[in-house]
Amino acid sequence: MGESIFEANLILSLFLFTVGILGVMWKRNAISLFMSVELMLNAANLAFVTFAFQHGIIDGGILVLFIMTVAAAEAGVGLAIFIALFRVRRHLRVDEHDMLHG
Amino acid sequence: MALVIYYVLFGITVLFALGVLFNRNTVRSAICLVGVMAALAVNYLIMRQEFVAFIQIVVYTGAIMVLFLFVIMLLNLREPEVMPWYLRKARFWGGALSLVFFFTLALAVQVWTVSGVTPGAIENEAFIKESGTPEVILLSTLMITKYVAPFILTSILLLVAVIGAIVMAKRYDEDGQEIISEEEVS
Amino acid sequence: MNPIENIQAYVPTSIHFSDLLQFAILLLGGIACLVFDAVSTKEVSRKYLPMIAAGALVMTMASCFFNILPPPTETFIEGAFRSDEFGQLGALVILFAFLMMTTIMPSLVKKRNLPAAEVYSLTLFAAFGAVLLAIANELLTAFIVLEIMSLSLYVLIGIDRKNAKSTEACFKYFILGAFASAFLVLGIAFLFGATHTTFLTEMAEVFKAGGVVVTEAVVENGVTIEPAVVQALNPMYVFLGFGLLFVGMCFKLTAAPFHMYAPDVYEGGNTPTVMVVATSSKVAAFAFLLHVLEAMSHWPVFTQPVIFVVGFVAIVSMVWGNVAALVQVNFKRMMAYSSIAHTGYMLVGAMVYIALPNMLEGEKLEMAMIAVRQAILLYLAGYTVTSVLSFGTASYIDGEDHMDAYRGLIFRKPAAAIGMAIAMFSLVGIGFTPPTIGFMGKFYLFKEAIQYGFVALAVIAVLASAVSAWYYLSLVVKMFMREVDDTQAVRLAGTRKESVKLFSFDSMTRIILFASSILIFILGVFPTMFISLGESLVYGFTR
Amino acid sequence: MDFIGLVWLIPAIMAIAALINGLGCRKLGEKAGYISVAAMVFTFLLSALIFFQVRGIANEADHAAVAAEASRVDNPTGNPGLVKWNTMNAAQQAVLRAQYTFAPIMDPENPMPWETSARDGAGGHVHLWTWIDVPSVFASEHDLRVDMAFHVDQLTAIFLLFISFVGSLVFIYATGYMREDHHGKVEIDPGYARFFSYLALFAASMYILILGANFVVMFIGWEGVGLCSYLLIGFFYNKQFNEKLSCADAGKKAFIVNRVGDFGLMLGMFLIFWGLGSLSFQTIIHSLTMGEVPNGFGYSGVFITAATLLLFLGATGKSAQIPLFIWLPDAMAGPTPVSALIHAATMVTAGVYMLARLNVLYMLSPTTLAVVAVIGALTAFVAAVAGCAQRGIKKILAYSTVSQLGFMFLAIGVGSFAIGIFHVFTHAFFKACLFLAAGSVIHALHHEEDVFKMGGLWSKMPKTAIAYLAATIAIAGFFPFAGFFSKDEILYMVHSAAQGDANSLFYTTLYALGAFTALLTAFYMFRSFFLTFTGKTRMSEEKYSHVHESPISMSGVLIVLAICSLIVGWVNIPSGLIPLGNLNSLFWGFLEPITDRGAMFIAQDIYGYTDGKVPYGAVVVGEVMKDGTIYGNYHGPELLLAILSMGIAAIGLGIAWMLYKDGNLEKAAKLVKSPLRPFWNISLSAWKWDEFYDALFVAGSWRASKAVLWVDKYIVDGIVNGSGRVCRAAGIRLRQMQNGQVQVYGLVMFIGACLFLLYFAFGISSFTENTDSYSDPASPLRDTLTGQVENAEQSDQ
Repeated sequence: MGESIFEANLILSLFLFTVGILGVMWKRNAISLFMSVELMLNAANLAFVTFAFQHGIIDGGILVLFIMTVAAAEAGVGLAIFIALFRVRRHLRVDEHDMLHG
Repeated sequence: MALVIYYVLFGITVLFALGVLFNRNTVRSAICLVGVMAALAVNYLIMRQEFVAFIQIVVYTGAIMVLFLFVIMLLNLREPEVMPWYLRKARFWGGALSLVFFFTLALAVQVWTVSGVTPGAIENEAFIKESGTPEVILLSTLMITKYVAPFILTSILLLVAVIGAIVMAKRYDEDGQEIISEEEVS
Repeated sequence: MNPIENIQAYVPTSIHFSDLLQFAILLLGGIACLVFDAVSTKEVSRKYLPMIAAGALVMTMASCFFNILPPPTETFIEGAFRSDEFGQLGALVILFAFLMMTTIMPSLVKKRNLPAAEVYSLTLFAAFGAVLLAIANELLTAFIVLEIMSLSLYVLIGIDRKNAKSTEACFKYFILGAFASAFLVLGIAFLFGATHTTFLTEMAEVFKAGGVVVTEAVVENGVTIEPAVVQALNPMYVFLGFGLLFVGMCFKLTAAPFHMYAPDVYEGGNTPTVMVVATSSKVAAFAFLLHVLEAMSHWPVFTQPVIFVVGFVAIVSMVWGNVAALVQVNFKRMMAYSSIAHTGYMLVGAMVYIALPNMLEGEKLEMAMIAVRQAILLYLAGYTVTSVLSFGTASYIDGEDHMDAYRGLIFRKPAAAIGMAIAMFSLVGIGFTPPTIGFMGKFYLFKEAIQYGFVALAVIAVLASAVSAWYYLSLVVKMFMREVDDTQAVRLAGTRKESVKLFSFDSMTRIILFASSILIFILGVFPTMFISLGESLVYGFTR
Repeated sequence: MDFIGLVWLIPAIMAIAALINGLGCRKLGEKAGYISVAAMVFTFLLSALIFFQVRGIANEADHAAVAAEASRVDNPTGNPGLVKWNTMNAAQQAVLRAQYTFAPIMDPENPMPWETSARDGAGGHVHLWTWIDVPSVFASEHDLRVDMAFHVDQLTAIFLLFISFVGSLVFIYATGYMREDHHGKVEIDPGYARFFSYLALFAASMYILILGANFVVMFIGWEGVGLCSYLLIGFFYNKQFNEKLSCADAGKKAFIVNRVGDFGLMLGMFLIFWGLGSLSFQTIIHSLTMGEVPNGFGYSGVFITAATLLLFLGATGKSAQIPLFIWLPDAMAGPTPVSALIHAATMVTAGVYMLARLNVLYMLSPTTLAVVAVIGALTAFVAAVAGCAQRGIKKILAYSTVSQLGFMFLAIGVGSFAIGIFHVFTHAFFKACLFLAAGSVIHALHHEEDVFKMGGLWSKMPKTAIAYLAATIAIAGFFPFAGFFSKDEILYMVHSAAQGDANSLFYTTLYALGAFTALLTAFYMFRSFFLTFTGKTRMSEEKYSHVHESPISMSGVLIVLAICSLIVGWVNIPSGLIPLGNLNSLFWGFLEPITDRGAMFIAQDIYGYTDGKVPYGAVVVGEVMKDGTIYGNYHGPELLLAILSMGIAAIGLGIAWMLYKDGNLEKAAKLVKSPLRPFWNISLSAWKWDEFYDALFVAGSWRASKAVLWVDKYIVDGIVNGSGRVCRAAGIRLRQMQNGQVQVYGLVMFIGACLFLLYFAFGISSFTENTDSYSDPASPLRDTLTGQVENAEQSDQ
């Protein structure tokens, strides 16, 4: 069954990635937007694991672990930034944060 | 049988992903994301990456998403209702382009992918099964040998993240008073 | 070999952490800042933390001269790092901007009441990330150090949390940065899928062989069996992987059209951090991009399409940056677009770099690649020094970035005005500014482009920089040939009654600003000195 | 002591002075002037030492040549065409001297010693560092190597000497001029230090220009003087210069006009590098004289002509020749010391210097030389005519500068580079004197420049008047003042050139034009003198009573320069005029090894001309040389010509005397209404040259656009002023795109990513097909893989 899973998983990965991109463009709440970025990272993880599975190299697993750590670190900082933004502006609607432009 | 399970899982993942995208309620959207991550964990199990699947559950659903939900609840967020016209336009073009993007790349990957696992993979898999070495031992060995540099640097990354998160999230002044900026007042 | 045997047979060969000792100083300094802050009062830590930070940076810079890193032919820390020109000379350039940042920061920390310990420790961590990114030879390591640098810079951009603009800049930088790093990670995944490795050195072998190979030839019964291709390179994965990775890198390089965050972040962020974002992160990202390109350019299929893509990005960056800069009225926004344009010029060099393996062979190829790397590094060094000078001087004019705030600066702060004028002339870099590094950098870069047949691109670059003369020189004219116009400045400053106030710097900042303005000329008249310094540091010889 | 090795100190010290003054703008005040003067005087002293050292080397080289020839005669296997030194004629001696002065340079065994040693033996090549070093990867291309190197030889030594001398005097003068005297209270302008900073920077650039051993270093100086000129002309940037231009505009005009010339210069440089593979003057000259030149770079070659013409275009920009002379009269917007130093004595001579430096190159192209001669003569004439009716005293002097520069180019155009340089030399003194005297008058009259509102100043400011008179006599060319010797020699050279068969008419015309210009020169210069200093004053009584002599820092300088205007011509008295034996033609003899190398090369190598006396002025005329008979013994009627030109000048003086001696404008006005009116109009409007350019470039394009109606609207207009507008409009569009929406930014990023990824995805099959060395590894592998997988599955079952 390996072959079918492999192809399907790659396409699933691309799909999740695309949904993540769409989320970044469509979601209008900073946290939802950032969740979409997490989705994109998950898509990349899936691709890693799939490739590792296909080629029988376990390095993929390690890479995924590291990427998860990075995602966690990014999430921590990101949410802190959102809190700081919320404190200043009292909302997180991304389309209203357009003080800097031009 | 395994294939059937896999395709059901595939469908669930897609549905949850779309749920993340289309749910207006932020909390629901976050829960859909948890669903995606859990489904991916099962997917990893199918691909015999038990440890990674386990970590996926623990780190993503257990830690990151809880953090997300916590912040969402804390700030009491909702998707806004009205939308400016230019954003509508950007949304439309973004959506159209995404479709093109996804279908082209999926097709290209489909066409260019050499089906099937490599012979080495089958051999390796068999060998791992025979020797009975747990995957986690392999991973940890690799982690402190081949991938020692990322391993160490990750710790520094976490340190940076901790400092950064603290500095951004802690309250402004010693007296604990929030100050709204002059610019906003004006 | 099966994976278990593989791992069991794995003998760690090159884990000598002492190789990274010089950069660990930064780390220790960062932690020292935190510890010091914990045990001292606010005033004391505000006074001494900059010294600790600057001390760590200066020590690292000094240690860069002692040739600690292994030569470019060797990798170290299990192949995760490999140093070339960017390792020691580039680190100097990167750290120079950080040093400048630590010297300007104290006045800002005091004025805006910022948390000192975090500011300086994050500065040092960002420096650590940047210098390691410049020598990273493994994609995941690169990603992690990139994140170390980026997370620190995100926070530093928004460190002034009471300021709505600053926080918004931080938010935009963060969201788009995370978006770009997701592209980067997927790119790494696809490259991993194509080559079975994330180590660039091994990847280069795979590209040379056209697929994953058994690395050693086997001799059986006196017959040599050539290394066999067990998994051919899948071009789709490679191109997809490279494309996604390139998106991520272009974000860090502020190359158009991935630059959209830059003007907003530059405007909103505090000037010293913006200075670092504009220079150091760019140097580091360029170093890494060149590593990647070097590994991949061994694959003949790769060259033509990637030249096209990189050339496209270069042209778009040059045109977009320069044209958009024409209409800017905010100094920092203008500098953002100018930085985009300069990335465009440097990408011309990167493009030449890819094209080389198809044109030359053997030793000549090596020499040519070194020459192109040196040209890019020279340009980056020049850009860094010039930006340090211009942003540093801009810090004199506190909080008001409108270009009209610079009117008649010569009458108020002649030294600042002259420094800024030198920086602007250097940034123009063509025509009548020969003894500046801006000119020499462009000269070396475009010379490489013309030599290898990219004449059209060089012409576009020269035309684009001719356009740039307009906005750079208009600032000079504002400073030298217009009267101080306080009413105008007051109107622009809005609520601020006291019009445009001027910061007074401490002596360290003055010294560095003076040094950078001298450096602009020194690098301009002795570019060969810089290059031979790099050669003696990296290769251990001088021409 | 080796002073030549210290030559880098000269520009360095001026740059340091400029830096100190620039940085200490607000605090230094009056000290700024003293710093600059001290630096300049220091450079003068060093220049003098260098000059004497160079002269010593040249003398030694002469002796070495004598010794070498003596030994060579004893050896019959030597060059049989050469005879003993004492029996050789001047031309042969000069050839030898050139060879021995720069023996290492001419040594074919060691072709480029100046690039390897810091300083070669006889000449003065001071190599500081290698500036640009780009080795060529492809064998077919030249290595680009530019050294930061200075070259000191006779030509440089002369330039250093007079620039530093005149410069020192002007700096001293400027310390007095730039301070405003308000009722005994000295006020220091806030721009005082800035002014001296610019002046010092200018001096540094000028030194770099003349010292540079290659085109690039020279170009730095070239641009540097241009930039300083721009800054200094626009120094009073908020003042109005005339009804059309503000001072800042005048500066801009100079800058733009010079850009045109610089463009030509750069193209010429590229052409030379492309053809000869080097930018170093010595290497170029070496490879030309050694005959190692590619096609088109030989005698009368296409490329040599193109390159020399383009370089000459650069020279016309800097040295204010037709068609680019229009900036110089407007450059008088700057403070008067600036006019004296930059626009009379030094910067404008850069073009002459460059041509003299490259004389070998120019001698290879008779076409270019003819063009240079015509442009020179025409400029001299046109500017002299324009000078006749001007009212502004500085304007008159500006046109006279242009006119004298024309004379210099005329000299070069007939191949007598040394005489061109000699005129540069004398002109520097008397023109500086004139300008500074005018400045003294202007200063005393509180910025009144109109000569019609002056008169009768002799009694009020006698020192200034005497200085002005001395310089006027010099420029008009009366014996024994400096101008006589240089200008007369130029006319003599042109006359010599006219002795050929083929181009006799051409050169005779040039001679006539030159002679007539000399008449005009005498006329307009004495006119300005009479109008300013003699007769009855035309000022108000009150103003007239306030006029007083300038302070000693100014008038002292004037007296020194006046004496110089008298005596500096005596260094080059031709033997045809006054036979003085060894003292004849000192200047020319000194410069000969450098400036006449081209002529000697042409004479020897192109025409095989080895005996007889060659008036170098005539060598240029290739046709003349071919038959080789006429010129062997030509000695022009030098004395006769000198008397003739004196007579011409006297006519000019006489006319001016008649019309203006008593300060009465009536007579002149009557004359203007008479048949001379067209001439007067032409002169007054300076040939309407500015208007002509306006019409050509502004109105002309307008009319053309009207004629071609819609094409114009979209193309001509679009190109002329549209490109900038298009850029701005595009910028505004891009600015609107930057609307602050983070999601729009994300979209733009995504579009960018899509562009590459879709390009890769769609193009991938063509990439792999198009590469020869790549055969799709996927397809065979796919087969083997499927086979193996099938096998594996079978075995599973």
